[in-house]
Amino acid sequence: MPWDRNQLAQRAAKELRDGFYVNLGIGIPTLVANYIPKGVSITLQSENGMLGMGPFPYEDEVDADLINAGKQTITELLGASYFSSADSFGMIRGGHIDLSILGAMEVSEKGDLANWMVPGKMVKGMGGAMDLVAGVKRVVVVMDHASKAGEPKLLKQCALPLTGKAVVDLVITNLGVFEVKRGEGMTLIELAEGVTLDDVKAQTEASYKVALT
Amino acid sequence: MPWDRNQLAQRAAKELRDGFYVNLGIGIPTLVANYIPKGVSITLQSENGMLGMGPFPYEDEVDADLINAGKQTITELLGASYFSSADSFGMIRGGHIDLSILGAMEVSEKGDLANWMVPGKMVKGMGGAMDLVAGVKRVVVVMDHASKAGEPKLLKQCALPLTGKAVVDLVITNLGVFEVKRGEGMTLIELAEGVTLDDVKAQTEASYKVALT
Amino acid sequence: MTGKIFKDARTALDGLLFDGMTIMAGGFGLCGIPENLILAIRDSGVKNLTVISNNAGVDGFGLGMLLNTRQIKKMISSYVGENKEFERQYLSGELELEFNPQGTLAERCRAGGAGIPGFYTKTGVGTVIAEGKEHKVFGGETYILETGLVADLSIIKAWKADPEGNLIYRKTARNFNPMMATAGKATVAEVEEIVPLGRLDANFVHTPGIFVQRLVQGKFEKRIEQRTVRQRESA
Amino acid sequence: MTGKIFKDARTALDGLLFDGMTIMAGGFGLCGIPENLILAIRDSGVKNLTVISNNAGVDGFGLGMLLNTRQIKKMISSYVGENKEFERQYLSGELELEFNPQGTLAERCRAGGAGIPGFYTKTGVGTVIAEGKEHKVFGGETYILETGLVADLSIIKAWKADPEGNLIYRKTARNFNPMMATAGKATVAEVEEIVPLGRLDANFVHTPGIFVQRLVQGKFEKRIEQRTVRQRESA
Repeated sequence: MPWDRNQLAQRAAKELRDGFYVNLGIGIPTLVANYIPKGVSITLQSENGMLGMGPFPYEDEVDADLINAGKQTITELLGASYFSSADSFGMIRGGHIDLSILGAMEVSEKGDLANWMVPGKMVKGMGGAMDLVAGVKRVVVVMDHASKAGEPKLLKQCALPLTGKAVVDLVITNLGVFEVKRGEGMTLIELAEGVTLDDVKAQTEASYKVALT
Repeated sequence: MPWDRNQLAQRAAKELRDGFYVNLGIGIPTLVANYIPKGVSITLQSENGMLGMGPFPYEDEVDADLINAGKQTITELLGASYFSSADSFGMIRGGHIDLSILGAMEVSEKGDLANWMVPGKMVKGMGGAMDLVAGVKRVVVVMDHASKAGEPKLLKQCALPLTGKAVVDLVITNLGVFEVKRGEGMTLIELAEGVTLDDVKAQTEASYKVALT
Repeated sequence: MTGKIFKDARTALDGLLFDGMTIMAGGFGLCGIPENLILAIRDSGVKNLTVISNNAGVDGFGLGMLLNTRQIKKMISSYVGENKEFERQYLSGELELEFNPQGTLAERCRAGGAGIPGFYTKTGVGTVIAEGKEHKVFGGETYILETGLVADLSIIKAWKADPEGNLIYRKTARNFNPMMATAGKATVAEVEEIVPLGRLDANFVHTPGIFVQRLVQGKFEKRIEQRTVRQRESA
Repeated sequence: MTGKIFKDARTALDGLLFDGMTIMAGGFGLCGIPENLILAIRDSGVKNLTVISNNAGVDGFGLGMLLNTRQIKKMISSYVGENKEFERQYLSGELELEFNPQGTLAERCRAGGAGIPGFYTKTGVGTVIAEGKEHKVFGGETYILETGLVADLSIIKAWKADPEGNLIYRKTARNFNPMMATAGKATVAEVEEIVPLGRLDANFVHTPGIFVQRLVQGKFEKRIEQRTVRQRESA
């Protein structure tokens, strides 16, 4: 059975290490915070200018001055700090964030990532995505293996405009997990329970090695 | 009579305007703070990271964490603020300081300034001088007209290594005041009481126009 | 000293507005935006504006109000997804749009205020953002040149100010406000409270008063875009 | 979470020192310098250091101690006027020295920590500082390219910390410490007091804990270079 949204998030949570500073994208990546492994303590960054982001507030805690990068109301944890967006992206660009988990439309076998625009459709903007993939130490993509129309999203080359070139380190899809190493390409290292190598092959355009662990 | 140190400072103080943010160099420029005209309120910047610098402390107010760019103990005034040296020089480089008053070894007729090193002698470093002359809106030099050996310090071209090229707007010497305009050169606009045009001419190498006001 | 405090947003902008000017506006989404100054700009009727702001407000609030009145000619932003009128004007060619990655936009404002006309970043290398920009290799990695931004006017929102113009911000309402405060030829700040001189701790001022030419105390709606809450477990 | 707090300066540096390394040291003059970490570096005997610091301490205090023991091979500084031993070693060719204008040095550290490998400045144009550097014209003015700096280790001094490594500085003891905190591959901070989690106001943290890997509480001499005082008028 392919992984569902929560299982994807749970698998992504295994990439967290104790003491990590982490930036989570919108959608499934946000769910990762629900599956932080025991004994692992992480600090969440919100790129609009905060470290130590907590869960959504209770109704009586809502504060218009306290939102995340998705413009959602949030809370602060003990030990939090606030800073300007320039300082926040200095932190990101300077390689101080350990891990970024984000969604994607397409990923190429070389680790190129496309997740910000579809030509012909209204473009909303890249927000902080280009900065995150260029600056964060390790970039993990969480996405469906194929589009709703059944088209592969792991490609030889991205068709959509890129968010970043050779920036992805790991791709977690509902079928399995792929490692991407610079200059070496993609390797399938894990399958979702009940998913076969043939299932993956049928829905993947990218070349990849197989080295299941 | 040529101006003495205090008269020089007093003349320089006439360059202050109400609301100005000002950086004062070490030596005579520091004395300028004693002659702020009535009705004029200025804010002093110390480039190590402070706005709103006050006078030297009383003995029981001395604070090792509160010094100026000359490493002297100082005090803070109401409305002061502290910031990092990066932010401080952002302020300077970004043209937010209205006026810098500093000393010089040599000034050229084009407004070049030399005040940081003498070849062959131990070089102590330029500190913040190059940033100040490059970034501050208006640069006023206060210096003796000639060296102790009687050599002119207002030159056609500086012999010493430059602190900045075409950066000086006004030179106040013990003999008088010279305006420097980009592309137009130097103009003598004021004489110290009792000093004659010939006195100035005898001690000046730079070409200058005369337009006494 | 000439006072920095003005009685309302309209008078605080007096003499600073002209057609075709460039305005930086602080805020992220609707968080920490200069609500009152935006309103006053709308009422002034000034037009052909280039507005530098991370977002463009929502329909009918924040910068969205200046879109409704067609006062904005061009936006420099990182994300404009929350605004239907924006979309309409952009798709019909009425509105110019320049996208900057969010961190690049933040740094461009910071650079402009700090006298840095250009800096290199790896953000956007290999993407459309890099097209036409100078590329340079440092330590084996490729970077692109981005330029500093300055504006004729910066309008920003802070929490508290003192009469010198020293500002402090609150929580994530800080966002783009501090850098934009430094990058305006004139900077006007609106705040929730002006406190007496000496009430702000000099050690914890976020924006020194040197960057703020004018100051106004305002009333704020503080609209929330995405009110997300959780339920208390029943006892 | 693995704790950041170490019991003394020596253990806080354990495993971080090696011959030939580059160290950034915060402080301006003797104000806001990491006294205890400098002592521990002296005692470690590590040598051939490149030290990036605005000044070089005085004879026998601050970085001056590492000059006495000849542990420093090269200094990158803006002003070194207060140190006779420095002068002697420099004039005899034992010590390399690279002068940077103070604001350029500060910005190079900030850039290094923020992932900016190069930036343009007008500081030093037309002087020896510009020799050999790339020149570029922006808006009719000439600027020179300066590069970002990073260090193997940054040692900094703050006033208070919490266990997450969040730091606040006091008055002008802030100086170079915040940027250097961001530019070290490892950053060790010494502070006057470590307060319990939650005691620092998140809104007024100067250096977020992400930049600080290790933390130590120290005792400080806080020597004053120029004690300048005025006399109270008699009553």
